[in-house]
Amino acid sequence: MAVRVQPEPFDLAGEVEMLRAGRTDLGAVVTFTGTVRDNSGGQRLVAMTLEHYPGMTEAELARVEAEAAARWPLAASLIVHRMGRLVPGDDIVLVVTASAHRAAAFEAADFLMDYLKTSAPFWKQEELADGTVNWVEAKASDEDAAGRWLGKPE
Amino acid sequence: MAVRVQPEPFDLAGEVEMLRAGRTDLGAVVTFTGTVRDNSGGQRLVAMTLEHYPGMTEAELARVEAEAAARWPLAASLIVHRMGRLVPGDDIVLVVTASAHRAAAFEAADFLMDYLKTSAPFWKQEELADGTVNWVEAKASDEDAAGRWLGKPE
Amino acid sequence: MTVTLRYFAWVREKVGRAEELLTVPPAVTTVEELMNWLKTQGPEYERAFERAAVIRAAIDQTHVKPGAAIAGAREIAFFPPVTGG
Amino acid sequence: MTVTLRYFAWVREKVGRAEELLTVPPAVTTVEELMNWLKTQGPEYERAFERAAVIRAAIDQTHVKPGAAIAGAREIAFFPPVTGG
Repeated sequence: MAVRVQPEPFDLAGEVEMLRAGRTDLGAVVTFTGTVRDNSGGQRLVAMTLEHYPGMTEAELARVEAEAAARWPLAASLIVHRMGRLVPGDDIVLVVTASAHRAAAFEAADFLMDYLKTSAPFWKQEELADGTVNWVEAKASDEDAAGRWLGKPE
Repeated sequence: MAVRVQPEPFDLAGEVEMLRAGRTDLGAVVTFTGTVRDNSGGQRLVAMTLEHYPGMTEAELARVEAEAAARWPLAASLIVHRMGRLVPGDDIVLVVTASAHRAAAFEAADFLMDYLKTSAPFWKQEELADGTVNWVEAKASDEDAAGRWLGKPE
Repeated sequence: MTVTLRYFAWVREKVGRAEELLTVPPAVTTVEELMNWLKTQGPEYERAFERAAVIRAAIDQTHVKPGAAIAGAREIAFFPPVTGG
Repeated sequence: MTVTLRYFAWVREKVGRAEELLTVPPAVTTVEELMNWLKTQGPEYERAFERAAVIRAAIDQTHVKPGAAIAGAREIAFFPPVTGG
């Protein structure tokens, strides 16, 4: 179980290898990589800058990860979130979950992404091709997605 | 969209890189890696041999992948399944899905794994520590999991 | 009709071969009838198809149900429920 | 009480600073009251907290609701709904 916030790119294969190293009890490893898209509401996106709340971010990510570990039989998990200025095609976030069972790995990764989106203190600012710079508005659909897990018996 | 059956190990990072190469329209990439566990019903597992039906396997995997592409707005997907003798810790199967949207990538990867488990003509034979060699029985839970997707409106 | 039969996993082990070309009598028209007819063709088939209810079939590399017609088939495969992934 | 206030994203831009140490009058006891009081402290706060209903808060790096008591807080943060991931 680990969380990290960093401006540097992350290495998917390296992270997964470290998490799996020497283990033969894992049956399923799920990774989610969120990346910067070149399009924002029909406008061409030039760059995206991620601001965060140092200290609180790590605490929230760790809390969300602990919650997932309590709900599912996870053998290991990892959250890496980037900050700073990113361009289309760059990675933003990596979530890795490993379990003996496939359903647990899938559901926990999905859960981590939903909660990360609604509770981790990150804010995205977009630079569009027409020169506009604006803060991304939170999506109601993210709140709805996170709501799926409320009171779910596990 | 691609499917492959091979005895060789696959390279998670290389596969994901190839699938993402030059693309800036992807927002979400999900990978599922299924691996050989060291345990089978409480017994220590020494090795697992995967037999398959050449030709039909590729056709089934391609059919399952096309079905996923019809249900979700997938930008790209990949299925790689290994065959032959594998030991604990070895990879068995890789599913990668990429989409502009996170829910599509997650759901499609989950769907691909469920259908792959119930329709791709692979059979696992286990060698246990006590010398027993037996064919793995299909799990009712896999049929149930695949049943989740029946008639799902998308 | 003459058709290639293929066997996988424990069906293959029990039949004792992976593949064979067989001539099936005209009265045998479905997958289920083919399994029942095979059972009469020797002790190895009898053993292999003893638990016929759990055996799955494919015609020309497509999954089919026991009631499927075998007319026109080039290749018919019998195997246990799949366990890949 | 004296407390560190931190602002993020457009709240930070509108207030014009990321962090400050402020002395809050004793009558101000909740996060909501603190936002209302801040609005009276100058045009930059008035602008920043104009849409107070959409602003989220954290006390000592934990999300809180508008009704949360601020007594004992070392650090209170105000920010728009989060958009990470």
